[in-house]
Amino acid sequence: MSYSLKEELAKPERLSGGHRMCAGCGSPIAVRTVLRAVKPEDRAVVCCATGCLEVSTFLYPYTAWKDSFIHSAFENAGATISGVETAYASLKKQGKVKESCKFIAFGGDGGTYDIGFQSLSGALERGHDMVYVCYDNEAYMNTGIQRSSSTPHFADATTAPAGRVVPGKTQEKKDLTRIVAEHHIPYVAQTTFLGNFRDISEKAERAIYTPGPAFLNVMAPCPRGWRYPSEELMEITRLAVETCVWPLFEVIEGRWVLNYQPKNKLPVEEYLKRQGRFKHMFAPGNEWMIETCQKEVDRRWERLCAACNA
Amino acid sequence: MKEIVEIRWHGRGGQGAKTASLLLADAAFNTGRYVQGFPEYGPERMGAPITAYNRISQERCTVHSNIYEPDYVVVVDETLLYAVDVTKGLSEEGAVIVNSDKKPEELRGSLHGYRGKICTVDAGRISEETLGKNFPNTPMLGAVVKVSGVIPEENFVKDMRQSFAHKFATKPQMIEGNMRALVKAMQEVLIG
Amino acid sequence: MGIRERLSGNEAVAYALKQINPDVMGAFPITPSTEIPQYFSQYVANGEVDTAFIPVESEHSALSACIGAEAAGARAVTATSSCGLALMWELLYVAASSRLPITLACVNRALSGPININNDHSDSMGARDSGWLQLYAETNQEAYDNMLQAMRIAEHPDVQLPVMVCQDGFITSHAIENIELVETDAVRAFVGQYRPEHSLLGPEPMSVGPYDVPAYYMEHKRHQAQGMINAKRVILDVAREFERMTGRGYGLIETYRMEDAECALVLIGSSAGTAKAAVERLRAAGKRVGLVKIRAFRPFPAEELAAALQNCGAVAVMDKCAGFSAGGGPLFAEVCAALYGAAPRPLLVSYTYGLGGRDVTVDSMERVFGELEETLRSGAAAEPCRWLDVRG
Amino acid sequence: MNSKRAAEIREDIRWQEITPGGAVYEGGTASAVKTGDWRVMRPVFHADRCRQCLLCAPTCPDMAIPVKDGKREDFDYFYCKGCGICFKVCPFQAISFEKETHQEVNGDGNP
Repeated sequence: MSYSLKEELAKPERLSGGHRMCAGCGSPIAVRTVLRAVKPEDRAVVCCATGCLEVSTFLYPYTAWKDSFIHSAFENAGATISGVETAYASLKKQGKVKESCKFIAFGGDGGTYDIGFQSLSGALERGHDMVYVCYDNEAYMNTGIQRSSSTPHFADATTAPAGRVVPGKTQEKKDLTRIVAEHHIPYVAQTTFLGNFRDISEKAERAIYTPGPAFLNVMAPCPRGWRYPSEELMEITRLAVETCVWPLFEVIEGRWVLNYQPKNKLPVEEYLKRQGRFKHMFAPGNEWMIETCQKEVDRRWERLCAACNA
Repeated sequence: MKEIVEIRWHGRGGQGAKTASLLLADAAFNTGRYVQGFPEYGPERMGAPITAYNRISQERCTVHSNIYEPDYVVVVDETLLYAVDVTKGLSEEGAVIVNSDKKPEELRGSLHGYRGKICTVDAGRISEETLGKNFPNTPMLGAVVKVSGVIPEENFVKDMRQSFAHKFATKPQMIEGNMRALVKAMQEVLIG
Repeated sequence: MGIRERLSGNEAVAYALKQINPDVMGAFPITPSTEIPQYFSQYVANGEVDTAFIPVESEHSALSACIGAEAAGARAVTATSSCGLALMWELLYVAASSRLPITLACVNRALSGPININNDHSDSMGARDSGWLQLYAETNQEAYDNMLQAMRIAEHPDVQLPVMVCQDGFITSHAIENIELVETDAVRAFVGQYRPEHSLLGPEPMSVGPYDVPAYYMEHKRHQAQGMINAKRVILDVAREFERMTGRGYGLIETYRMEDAECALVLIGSSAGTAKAAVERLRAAGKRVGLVKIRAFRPFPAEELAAALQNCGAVAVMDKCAGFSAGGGPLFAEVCAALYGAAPRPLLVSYTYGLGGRDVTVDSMERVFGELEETLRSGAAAEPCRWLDVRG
Repeated sequence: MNSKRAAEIREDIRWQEITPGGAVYEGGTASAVKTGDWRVMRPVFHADRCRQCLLCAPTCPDMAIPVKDGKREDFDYFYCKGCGICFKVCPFQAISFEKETHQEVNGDGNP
């Protein structure tokens, strides 16, 4: 299967313009890319956890979703989509529904790593035929950049502010992709936006067309919360990958695969220095923060390489 | 028979006193009565004393409270006599029926001055002899029906055969064993 | 045509659900409602229903899954009690305001704390204004009959609201009593299939659960309020049809010996039966007493209650739920409001009773009537908010 | 049940007419919403320099770079919020990023 961006872009767009996400937001890029992977002959039913994406894409009576869509609450996208998927299975078996449908849930890191984690874990364990996509922007952006368990170590967030005594978030980022992989579901992948979008597009297609539950963790930068000029999004994601802060990998039926190994692994400060949320780490005397950060990135990278035999 | 008969069961969690009360409700229902069978619930586990109740009546009984002045008390485990005031509120016109190998009068001293009828049935032995295991429920059920007359005996025996046949459809050897246990208890219960 | 049986309240509800054959059930165990999904999953395991059962990891997810399923055009059901209902809290509002007619078998249990597994109404009473219809049962029979009627009411296009079918934990849920069942074919013909005009899986895409700006929010709420108002008529229409099928009649309330009653009780659930026994005893002694049992608490039958009570001298409103308003329980407040415009109107006394499984006896009910008589004689309720059978 | 189309739902709608629960019975109704007036910066497409590598198109959060028959067309300014991501990814300087004047209405139409 050869990838072609041209063919990719010929597929129908399933998210419409007119949504009210911030200029330069990463999450609608994730959404439109994932949804393009649904074959034109299939229908999608989308579910959103409460968050930026939800409140900005379905503001009564304006829905940006061209497919059926449901939002019910912040913490229950996993359970809600599992109800829809089960209804489909039941109605299909009874001959009451004819179409072929794909079920895709989107949640931010708040709705996925934190408050929605139980609901997600339950849905994965039960084995519903669905894809859960986390658009990870590493804080509660909808309510104003509060820290989440996905917020990186030392990042400045409004409930973990960098102050005279406390250096921003004092804990490490939760490794959700790995935790999800330990559910032993058929397909798990970590991805983001790069170059011609091959990585994310192929993973989305694989996730959607693998029977059973699949999980995609997509780094989706937030210019407002990360404090970088909005036009730099693609540079931020590239640096996240080149520094191994956000490695690209997938777990296919339990087999760990590393999708990209930088020829020249960049130091973390290349990634950190582009973003205002890490600014205090570069103040004189705070070098230890960058060292700590580098150490943890290296540790996780080595562990990942070992899992992938890379 | 009185218009309404109220029965209180004492057993231990896991011994099947609740099941026995439900079986009695079933049997009474099958003879056309209005029945209630309900346990008193708490967080207790195996071995703790538990209570279950029956109301058996000619007319629908609307009361949904526990039974404080029963006509009959059934004690599925003799050791409860020393832990629970089993005859509390028991009508002296009625009877207490205890699973015991003793003679009724031997138990009177342990019953807090109860002056009504005391009945004993060695349900454990009967069960061992007929079922090869200690399942006192069926013999206790036979004894209660015999002593209380709450269901006509003949209907009861016929009905229980059907009910066992249904329940043990896949284990037919259990049907005869249970029937023997039932009848033996009805014959052997000592009414003091 | 009825089938004579003896079943516990939980068995009766599970059996009703089996006969209805819903599309999806999502449920999580909690005492005392646990038996319902237990019996039901056995039906699923035996292939006796078409229902897809979702063994969720919490009550929160149970209702979330039902919301997803119902929006997808499936008939979705769940069952819960107490803390389980409390965990569903947010989603109760979501289900109602999204106009998803989900059915919830609520087996009433005290809501912590301290933790207690026995009956009172504090769980569903707390959810009284979440926008769900609430039907309460005195007996296993009523729990069964209410379940058969619930979906017809909830799914009616003029209503479109979820419904709680409530019964008293252990008291009816675990007690075997006689019951008359309806044949399954008749049940299915009566309840019918769920065919919503729009659904996530319908021919057109549908979006559910918007962000609603101030320009529209109140109109949506007003529309929702109308569903509850319309439900009164629909409940009665469905009850009439049900009576034609079974001979068993239902209203929003049930009046018992109220024709000339001077003193009356207003109450909900299984203790109505116990109170009826007290009424009979007192009537035999020449007392003019009666009671009003509330079947539909949501919508609240205010006019019907006013009509039933206005000629009484004194009325005890019995709350099986401690309302911490410092002024009696929720039922008391609503009965007061219902009678505000009535002239003449009775003296009203609030009783909080039966909390956390405190047994309710015929004697206790007689005592309440005795106190009402005293109130009537003195012409005033000395102490309007009383607690029944509490040591002190 | 009211099955009004989104176009019929305006801020003067009466409660009797509104769709129950805020459901919307069609897809993509947000396409009627103009977000182009959010722009303070404006990407400008220089077709002469464009080699149709298409790298800009998937990066747009607002679906404002239409691709037809494998070729990108001019920006859809009805939606473009002026984030500049496309400008940064273009390897051929075929997109410039300029101060928005909002004087031109050119292209501001509902597609």
